[in-house]
Amino acid sequence: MHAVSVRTVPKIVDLTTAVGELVHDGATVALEGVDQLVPYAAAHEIVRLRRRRLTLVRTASDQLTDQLVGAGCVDTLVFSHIAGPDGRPPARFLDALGHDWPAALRIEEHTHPAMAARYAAGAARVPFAVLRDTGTDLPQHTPTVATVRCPFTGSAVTAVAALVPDVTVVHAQRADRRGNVELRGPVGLQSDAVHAARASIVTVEEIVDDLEPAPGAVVVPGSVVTAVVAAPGGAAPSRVHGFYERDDAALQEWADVSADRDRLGTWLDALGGTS
Amino acid sequence: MHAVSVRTVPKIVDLTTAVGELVHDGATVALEGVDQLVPYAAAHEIVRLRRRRLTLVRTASDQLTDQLVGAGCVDTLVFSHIAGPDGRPPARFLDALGHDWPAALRIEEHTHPAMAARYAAGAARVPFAVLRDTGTDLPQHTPTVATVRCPFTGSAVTAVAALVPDVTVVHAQRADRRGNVELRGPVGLQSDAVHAARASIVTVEEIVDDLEPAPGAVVVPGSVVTAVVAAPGGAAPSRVHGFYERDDAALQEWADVSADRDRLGTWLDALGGTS
Amino acid sequence: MSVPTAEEIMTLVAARAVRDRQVCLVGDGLPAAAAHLARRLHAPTAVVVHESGAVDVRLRDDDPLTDSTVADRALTHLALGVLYEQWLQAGRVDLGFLGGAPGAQLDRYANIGSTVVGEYDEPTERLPGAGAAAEIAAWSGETVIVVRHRLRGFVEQVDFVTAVGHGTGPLDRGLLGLRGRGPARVITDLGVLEPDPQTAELVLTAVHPGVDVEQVRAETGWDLQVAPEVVTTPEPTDTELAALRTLHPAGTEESS
Amino acid sequence: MSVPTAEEIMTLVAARAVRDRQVCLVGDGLPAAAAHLARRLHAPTAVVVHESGAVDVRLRDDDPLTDSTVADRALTHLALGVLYEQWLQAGRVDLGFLGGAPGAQLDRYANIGSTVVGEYDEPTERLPGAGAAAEIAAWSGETVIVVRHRLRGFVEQVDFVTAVGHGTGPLDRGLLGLRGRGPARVITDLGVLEPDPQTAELVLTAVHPGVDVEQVRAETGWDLQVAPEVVTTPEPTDTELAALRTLHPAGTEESS
Repeated sequence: MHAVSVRTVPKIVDLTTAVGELVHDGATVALEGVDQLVPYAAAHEIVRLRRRRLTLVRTASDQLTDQLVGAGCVDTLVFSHIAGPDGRPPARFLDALGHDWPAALRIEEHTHPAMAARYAAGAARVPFAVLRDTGTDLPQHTPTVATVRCPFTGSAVTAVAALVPDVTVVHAQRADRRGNVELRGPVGLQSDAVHAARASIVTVEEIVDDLEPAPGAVVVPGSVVTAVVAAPGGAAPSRVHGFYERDDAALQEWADVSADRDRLGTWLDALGGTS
Repeated sequence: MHAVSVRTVPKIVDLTTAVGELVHDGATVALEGVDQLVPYAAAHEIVRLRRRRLTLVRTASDQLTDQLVGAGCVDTLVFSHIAGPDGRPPARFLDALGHDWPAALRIEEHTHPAMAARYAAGAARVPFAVLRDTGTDLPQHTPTVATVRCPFTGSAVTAVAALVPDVTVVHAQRADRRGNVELRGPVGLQSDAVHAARASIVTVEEIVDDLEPAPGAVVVPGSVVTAVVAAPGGAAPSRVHGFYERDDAALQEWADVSADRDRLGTWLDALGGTS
Repeated sequence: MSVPTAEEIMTLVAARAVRDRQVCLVGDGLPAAAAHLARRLHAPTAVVVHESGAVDVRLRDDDPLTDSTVADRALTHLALGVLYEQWLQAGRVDLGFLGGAPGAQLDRYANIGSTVVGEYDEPTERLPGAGAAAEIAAWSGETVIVVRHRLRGFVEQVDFVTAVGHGTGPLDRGLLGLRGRGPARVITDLGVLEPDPQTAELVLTAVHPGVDVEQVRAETGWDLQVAPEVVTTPEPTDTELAALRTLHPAGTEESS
Repeated sequence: MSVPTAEEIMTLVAARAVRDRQVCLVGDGLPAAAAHLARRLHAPTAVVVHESGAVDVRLRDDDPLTDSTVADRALTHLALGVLYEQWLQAGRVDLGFLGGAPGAQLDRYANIGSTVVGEYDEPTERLPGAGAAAEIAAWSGETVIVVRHRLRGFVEQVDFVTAVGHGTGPLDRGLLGLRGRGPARVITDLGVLEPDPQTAELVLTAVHPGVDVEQVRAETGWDLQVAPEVVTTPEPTDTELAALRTLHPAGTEESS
């Protein structure tokens, strides 16, 4: 385990600079956010910058995963659930997994609680975390799960390997000028995923002089944030609590694009053309 | 490890009922709260009810520990620091440890982070937690610390045994009538200590119809709280953020009482007489 | 009141499984609707915890069930690590709901396969995966499974055990170190199945209005046991339907 | 401006160790005063984290340093488990302060014994114990130790290693798997000691105004090495003292 290696002062930069400097070919990149605060703008910048051979970590995988896989950015996906708007695994993921298109996709599959524990261990810079065995068949197929004995009770428990992304990317409602970030509404694994990573990018709806956190809000201090990017609408078409609702029509349109290799190509061309 | 065994509906009771029903002779009792929110009223009720042979868990031990030890309630103390107002271990603790007065005292000593990890493991109902070895000599003397190997990296890490108190007692600013609790200001290990325990008692400054938590407040849901007790001033002479400040004169007076076995006896008689 | 849909029947029957004071863990869609419906009908003190981490969500009488209302009416939001470890794994959830992902398998001992059909490395169908289902199944006091009843999904034995129900018989949960009673009932669009107390095998105990037992057998991939007295699910009352439709004012939402 | 007390001198010298942008972890008393003083004087962007979990405490210009102001001016409060694991153990603290508990031992390699004097099971003196000192010493980028300089406490080798400084020499931290530079300086009421870059042994590098080297030797229980050029600590300026006294308006607080 390495200590945290990136200790630059948080800085406010544009999206191309943040992704360009911090997301490298071959890197392990976590993009987190479930249902709300899905960091789509950052993901699309990764596509535009044509990053390749990424290990993508996305616990609750969805159309963001599907787009990055379909664009050929990903060679390994670490996840615990993957579904599009119809509840089924989306088409680009299935095409990569089943037909190596546009490239072969390896998967490393866990449960949500195992992923949470892996981030927590990574954030604490210990090599593994301990869970109770549920009897699921997953450990037979996932090398980052093992059994250890408790040195006190002798009982067998499940160990999962720590997860330390090279960079974690999340979206939030707002940041202040010093890089402190506030997330409102249901927040998934974002805080642990940011703390676990060697570097982090936070895209936000707005940058303010001073945060005035709401009750129950999660505040991520600026000293664990590498780069802050003003990206209003950066989680659309997902939801941002207090800003906008989920756009089901847009998500369905993406599902239609995903269903067809050619339509995806057109969509990617259009996306790339904006850079 | 047992699953949580007490699942009674949180109820609002008086202090004598709560302590009387939930703190038994021989039990493992955690009383947490550092600097502020120290649950003195509950501790004094334990003294009044003459509970004996307790394993007292108090991470940052202080005069509360000293009083329970001096009153003869405790046979084992689990802690990671102990100091009175002068920064030294208080007199009743030293008398019990060094001279078996009023009874012999066993100690189980950790560091603050190890205690935090032990509560977290207890709260998760796993048998141990993992930390990095700091090189301190403590593990040579504390049987609830051991070394385990990471099954993924082969590296040695420190394991600490889970801590599951029979009951955890904390003080908070307020609760609602359903037993939901809000803590404001710096909060130590209270939430994990409550979740780790088989039962919990929360004394509060006030009971309100509905909580309106402040930004940054910690909310403990009623379903993990066994008993709520209205005890205004229940943390005095320690501090309660938003209610009252620390009373240094009273703490010094207690230190003077603690210095002398006879004065302690008088103090205990006076305390007992109020029940 | 218009005729209830199959989804509405399933939601109402699921709601009846929720009892007062229970801590219920629900995912979005049907389970969330069932739990909040129960709070409006017969279990006002049920504590609804969403998989998003929203704890003790108390919708007001006219609130629809949306992401916004759930977030706004929550007592607090737990970090997911706390939800998974200190609530679910620690045994603080009394009642957990498990949904059938589209294409998922369920077997005669109520084990769930929502990872793959076929071999893991060469699946005939790739499914969404575990999410938190393995832990909900393992650590809840009891679980209720809500799933569409189709021959393809109701199999003798799941190809991949994503979440353990009753394993291969009544002793398995104990041997595996799991907590609670396991699946207490399986609610489908055709009826209700419950484990036999002796064998832990699922037995058909109720059919919904207009469904007959043979229809259920025909959609079940094993020799389905049928209770001596199969009851017919009571028709939803107008009160129940009205309450449900207040939660979904735009009409019934498809979910699974 | 009245003559500075020994406590004030120690605080001011400790404050000079704080640099801009550093994440500083401080306990109550002198370390907290030093860090907040540094923010007022020369390190306005230092991020002060209190052992209570209060993160990025930015006192306003006239705020005294009290429990209330620290709580109210914090950006947020971390759960202690997060502070210990995700900040301290993870290596996010650049500068950690270690105080000498009353009666604590410090040895020639800046190891700290604050658990017992003598044998653990039969101590000649029982001390307060570790708190978070072992972890602050192990995982901070560097540490500053602030302690009164008395013969009793400055020993050849601590009886009990509560917190590792430089172990028994310059390679030990690496061999033990510890992070950072370890103790960068020891600030006492007599002067300042720093580890020799070759041997890691503490060397006297400065004396406070009015203190001579022999006085320091007399209070040190080993053959104290002295730097070729021992500097004399600059007298506190009026600006420094005024800033410090704004933090403690009722006069200097005793702390350790």
